[in-house]
Amino acid sequence: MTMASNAGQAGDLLLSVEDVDVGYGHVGVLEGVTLSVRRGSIAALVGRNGAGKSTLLRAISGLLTPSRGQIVFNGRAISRDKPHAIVGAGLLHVAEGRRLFRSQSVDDNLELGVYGLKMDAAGYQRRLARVFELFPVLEEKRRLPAGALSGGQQQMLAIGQAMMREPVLLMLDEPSLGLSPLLVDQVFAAIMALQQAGTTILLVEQLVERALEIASEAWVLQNGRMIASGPAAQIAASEELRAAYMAAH
Amino acid sequence: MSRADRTILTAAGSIDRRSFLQLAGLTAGASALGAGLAGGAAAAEPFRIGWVRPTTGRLVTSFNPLYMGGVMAVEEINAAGGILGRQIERVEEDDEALPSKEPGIVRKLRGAGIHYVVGPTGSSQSLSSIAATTAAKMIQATYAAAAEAGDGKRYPYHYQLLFNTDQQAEICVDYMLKNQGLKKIGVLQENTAFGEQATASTVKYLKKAGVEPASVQVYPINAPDLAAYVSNLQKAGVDGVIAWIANIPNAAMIFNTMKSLNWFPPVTGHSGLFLPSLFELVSPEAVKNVYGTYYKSFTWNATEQPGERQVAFAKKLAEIPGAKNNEVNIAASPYYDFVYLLKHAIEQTKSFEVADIKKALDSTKDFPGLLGKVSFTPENHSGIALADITLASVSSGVDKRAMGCMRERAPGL
Amino acid sequence: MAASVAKSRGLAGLLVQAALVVIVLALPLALDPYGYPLFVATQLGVYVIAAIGLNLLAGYAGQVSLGHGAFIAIGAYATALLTVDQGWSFWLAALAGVALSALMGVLMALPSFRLSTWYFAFITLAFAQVFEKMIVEWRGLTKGFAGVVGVQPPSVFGHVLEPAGVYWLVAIIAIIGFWLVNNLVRSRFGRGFVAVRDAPAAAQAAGASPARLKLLAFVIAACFAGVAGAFFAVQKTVVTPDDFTAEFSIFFLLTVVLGGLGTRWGPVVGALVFFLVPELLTGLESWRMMVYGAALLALMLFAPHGLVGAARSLFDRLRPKQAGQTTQPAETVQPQGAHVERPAISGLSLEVKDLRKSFGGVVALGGVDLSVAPGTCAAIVGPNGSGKTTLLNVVGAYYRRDAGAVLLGGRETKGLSPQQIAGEGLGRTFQTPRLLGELTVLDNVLLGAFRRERASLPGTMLRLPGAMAEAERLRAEAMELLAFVGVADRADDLASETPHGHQRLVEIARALMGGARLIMLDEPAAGLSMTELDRLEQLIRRILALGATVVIVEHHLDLVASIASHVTVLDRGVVLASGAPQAVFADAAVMAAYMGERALNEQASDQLSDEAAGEVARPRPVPAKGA
Amino acid sequence: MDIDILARGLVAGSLYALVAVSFNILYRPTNVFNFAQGELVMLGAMVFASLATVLGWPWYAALIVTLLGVGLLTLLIDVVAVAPVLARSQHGTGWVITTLAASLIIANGVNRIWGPDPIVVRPPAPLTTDTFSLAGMTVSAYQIFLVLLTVILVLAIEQVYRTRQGKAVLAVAEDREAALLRGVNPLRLSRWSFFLGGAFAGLTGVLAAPVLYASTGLGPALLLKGFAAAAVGSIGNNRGALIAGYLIGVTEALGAALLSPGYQEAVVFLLVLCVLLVWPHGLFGRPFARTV
Repeated sequence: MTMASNAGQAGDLLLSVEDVDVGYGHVGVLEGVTLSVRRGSIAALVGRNGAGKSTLLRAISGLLTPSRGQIVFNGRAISRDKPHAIVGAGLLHVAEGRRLFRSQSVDDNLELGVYGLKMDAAGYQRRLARVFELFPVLEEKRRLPAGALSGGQQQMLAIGQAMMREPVLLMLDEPSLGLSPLLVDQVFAAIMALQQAGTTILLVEQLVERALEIASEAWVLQNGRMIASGPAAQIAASEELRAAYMAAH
Repeated sequence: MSRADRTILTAAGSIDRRSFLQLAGLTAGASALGAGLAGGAAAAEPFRIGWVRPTTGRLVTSFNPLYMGGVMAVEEINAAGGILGRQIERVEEDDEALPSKEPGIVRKLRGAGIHYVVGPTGSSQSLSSIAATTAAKMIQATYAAAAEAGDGKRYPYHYQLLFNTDQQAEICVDYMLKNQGLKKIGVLQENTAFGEQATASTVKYLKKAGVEPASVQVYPINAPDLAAYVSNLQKAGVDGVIAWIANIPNAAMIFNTMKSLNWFPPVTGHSGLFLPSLFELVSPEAVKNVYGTYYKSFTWNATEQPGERQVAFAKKLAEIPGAKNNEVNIAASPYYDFVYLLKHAIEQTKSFEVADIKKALDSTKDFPGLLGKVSFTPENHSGIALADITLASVSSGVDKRAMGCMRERAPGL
Repeated sequence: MAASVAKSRGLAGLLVQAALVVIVLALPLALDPYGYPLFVATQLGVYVIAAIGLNLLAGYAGQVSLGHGAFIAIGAYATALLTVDQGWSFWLAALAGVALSALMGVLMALPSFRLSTWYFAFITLAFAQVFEKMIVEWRGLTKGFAGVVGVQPPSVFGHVLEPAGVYWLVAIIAIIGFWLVNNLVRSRFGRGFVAVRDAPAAAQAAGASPARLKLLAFVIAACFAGVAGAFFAVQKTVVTPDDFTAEFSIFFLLTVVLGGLGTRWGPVVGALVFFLVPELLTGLESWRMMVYGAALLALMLFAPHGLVGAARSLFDRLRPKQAGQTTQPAETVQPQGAHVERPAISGLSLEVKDLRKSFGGVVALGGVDLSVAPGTCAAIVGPNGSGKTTLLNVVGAYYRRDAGAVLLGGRETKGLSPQQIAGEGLGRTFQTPRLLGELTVLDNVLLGAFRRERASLPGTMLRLPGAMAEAERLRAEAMELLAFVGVADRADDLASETPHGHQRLVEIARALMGGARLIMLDEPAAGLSMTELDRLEQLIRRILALGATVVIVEHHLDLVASIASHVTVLDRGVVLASGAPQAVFADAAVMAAYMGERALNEQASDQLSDEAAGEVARPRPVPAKGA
Repeated sequence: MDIDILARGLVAGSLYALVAVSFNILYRPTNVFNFAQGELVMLGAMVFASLATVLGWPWYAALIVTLLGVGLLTLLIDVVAVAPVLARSQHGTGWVITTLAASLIIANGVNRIWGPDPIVVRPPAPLTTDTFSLAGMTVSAYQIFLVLLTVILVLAIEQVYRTRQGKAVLAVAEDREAALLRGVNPLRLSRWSFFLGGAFAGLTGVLAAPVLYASTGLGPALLLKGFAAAAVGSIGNNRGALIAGYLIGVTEALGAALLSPGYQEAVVFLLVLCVLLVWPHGLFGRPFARTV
């Protein structure tokens, strides 16, 4: 299925972060960071804890405002936009730790996935069916509160919730966090399925190896600076990646 | 008067200015005459009287009319040339009707060199004020019904020109026991100095007659709902209620509760119940059995009519728009009589000195006041005689003969 | 140069204060002693006394109390009733009033231990309302609405005080109260109060008990209110329930907020503006409250730190900026501090056995064992969410453990509070530094010494020589520690304006200041630049060299490899591996945990395996969790 | 002890529950507890009384104007006093002061306009406040209506939270940032919630007027008892508020009957304090352990 708003050609730049500085109050976290994601691809953003990956995603989704530089999505500068406007433009961010609404049911969580979208009941059911097709377990548990699901099911729900909106670009922050290997496989399979359906994906992942396997391009962040980028396979073997994970100097 | 009208009156200041203008207009001719008579005294320094009343706060509407009689007296005297050629000047102080404000106000008046004070109103406020004026040797009349305020030994500079709680309690108890022949008397009291003293007096007179009160209920004046107190009385099997209520909202809550309980025992209480604004809050049938203590001269029954001077006063009130619907409170206030009594004492002694005036006031005998004959001794500063007091019906306020401030005596009185 | 400027400014301040005292005390000479202005001035003094106490409670200790009027009422009623009805002397009655008020302060403090700020605010508001109702209801004691009339002024040496005398008494008490509270807020107690307000965990890490500090603040505030109440009764001569409505209580809080919460002059300025302005603007009358409301609203929106705060920021803006004051990158100034000598520390051992902790069914620690020998450095590593910080929090007793043993220096710590454990010699830093932003860096380090400082409360409030000498000694030691960690030049900067990298070092200095013999560092390297990282490593080495034990949670594996003698890898709440760093990092499972199952372990082990030494302990297989 | 206590407790409890629900409506998307809420209830009573009793409007017209008026005023409170403070810090407690200030302004403004005298409000026909005996209780038709309507209103409000917008409000309450990332605009929802919560407070005032009189002194007592109901019933939980409201109303009536009417506030205060000391999140709160 292709999205109406996904008008551009596969392969051109969908998201570009240009020389951006981001910080919290007095504390600067990102300095002169640049990143780009091509339409239809999976891009991986890797780097050690505290390198600033989540901060970068938060800046892209509008939770933080860059003090310098700009972010362009789908041909439009979004650096100053409010989060809900950015979501409205088709850029969705599934934050670290799933961040579901635990006291609300699976159904309600999925419904919130389409918040603000106008659609008829049939359209809604179609999207719901697609999520349940990919994650049948959610259909079984649709009346349960999200908090009652296991970690893996919650991650599926988080991705399912994002799918409901059929985003142009989906940013996933640590989707494998706290999951068993079996579930990690499922989640990665889902990510690839989404990409094949036309969704562009920016993936932040601790399981670097796995992330680089499915990504076409990779970006390596260290101490708030982008130290390497290139085809994923090339990055996987690079000295920079090892440095980013192992070295302090 | 509609509520909207009263709302305008509520706005502080407007009520006085307007009614003063009216008063001034009324007495303008007399004033010119008086000034002529006084001659050279026109240049004399005004005689300043402290005038303590709330102009802000919760009780503005209830208390302001109480001062209009005093204002009338001042205007009349000034129009007639003042006291010994000196015009009376009222020095206004806002006490917000808060007892705690009184000591500061007395300090303020004392600092301004003032030795005579009208007000404040309310027993709590008054007792607080009297404590300070006594120390400062300032002559004062307050609107305090508490019997304690009429104790000349304790408060040698304070003069009570209204019936006190002892007198009211005696009248009420007498009525309930002798006139109505009731035995189970309940007392409903607001939690104020007035209420405390009135209840103490009531219990005293009940016991004197060998009767124990069947129930005593004390309510806080700011309670949002008084139903619990009323139903406690009903449950105690009370067949007559002596109610010491000094403000209309409380009275309305109580009588409305009685109505909703369909319980209409005879109720006697304070003259404050006569205010017509009660009828805006309570249907007339709810108060058909309610009586308040009042001055005989302002009442009628089958055989007696109100006094001539009082009728003239009532007619005068009818001319003053601001007085409408507050006639009873204006009439029953001690301030009109106090201002005239003060004039009388000053003119008698030809002195404005506190010591001289006190001596003269202490020997007042049968001074013809609007409310009754006023007499003081150095020990007794409660000036009204029991014989001048009666009970009158609240519902007679809608009677044509009421002329605002007149009321029909309770049956059998 | 800067020091002399500060000194001259301090001198000017002292002169201004002296002048103010003279003016305040000379007032009765200029005014009619029986007149109204002096009456108002006395009343103002009474309000200032109460506001000073509330400022300590609400401003410094952060306990928003909307029930302050009740404490004043207790003092006032006790004084009035005991003097008028019982014929006690004013002094005895006032003392009883203050004692009762303090007692009520203790009771009021109790809910503050359990309830969050605004819940507590509501409870205090309800308390004020109920208290007023009770004054009315207990008319047998309090005379109901009528109130107590005729309170006499106190006598001194058989001499009844005239209004001017009462004024002087109130003024002198207000001045002394101001001085006492100022001394208090600059002492360890003041630092403790601010810590309770801004970072309770930091207070606990420094060995300060938030509950006790809150209690102290409540009792002191209640005592001030009791004193104010006693003079309230004397000054007004009448005490009625109408004086102590819930609104009165609210006004007190508003007064302090208006002046500036937690500022020295806030309560004085607030009381002056709040209670004096209406006396001057009599025309305002019933508009007064609406004007107050609007002013307060505007103030909270545009000057959240009150009049004093607004004046200060205006002053700061007008003053030319001094060079070197702004925040600059941490790298530019680089004192190494290596030369600073510190006395040796005898390190504590840490023993953790089968420690378990879960949150609402989610297992955070599933039976963790850890053993750290005295004077060594142990590292805990593991992916996000593996339970590292939870482990530190359970060891420090910030979380209650579900099961297991924690032995510190061989002693079981079960049942101890975080502050007691801190007192045993456990120091820590936090993942995000918990510094008190409104205090200087030096004060933040001094907070660490909270438990060590012996000076009594009266000693600090009265600035007794012993207390002053101790404070001076600790100050010198704190400076030394700042030099030791290498940020001595930042001592007088506000912590909030200090670069992130330095904040981490200040936290370490604070832990050392508390006499820590075992320091737990929670991701100390996060967010540090290369050079800062270098300095951190050097600092940890020097701390180890002094003999202290260090437990470090860290993602920078090479930092860990270089300083730790023992590494424990946590994964999903259980120990995945533990042993010497080289051996552990060579372990495939560890790399898998970090980078995915088929991880880059070949490369990692290539480098490390040459030096690999020692066995890798494998406690138990990783339990498969999930659907 | 007699059964009338129950009737009195349920009537008062209904009002407390309604105030608590109006608190909750505002609280859900903002975590702000509006200290001006008591005065908004009072304002609702006064506006309705002026329109219906003094000006003689039909009750439905007076009701609509009252709800709109109080709702819009509450919206103004959000725009002026709450949103700017929250914009500065989501977790600060500056709103305690600003909503208190709003409360001061409303209370004194209303006092200036209407004065301190109460206004009698009669319930719309055919309801009356005349009492009759029912199963040994002295009750009026209006009292029965009030208790029933309260239950219906609380259930109706719960239905609002079954709509998509309502679910979004709950989402904001649970995790504001996560809601932002789903395209929810919390500011807009806050505005709506303030309007709705204000209108509900106004409605509470309208419903309270025939029982309590419309008077400017209504605010503080309702604020605190409403808070008590909301806190005991766990803040944000409307059904909890309903049960807690009745619990508090009946406790209060019991205190009045067994001790003295003057003790009812103290009894309620002690009840709330004890409940909160044992269960700081109220009787119906989920134990929510958030790890830091």
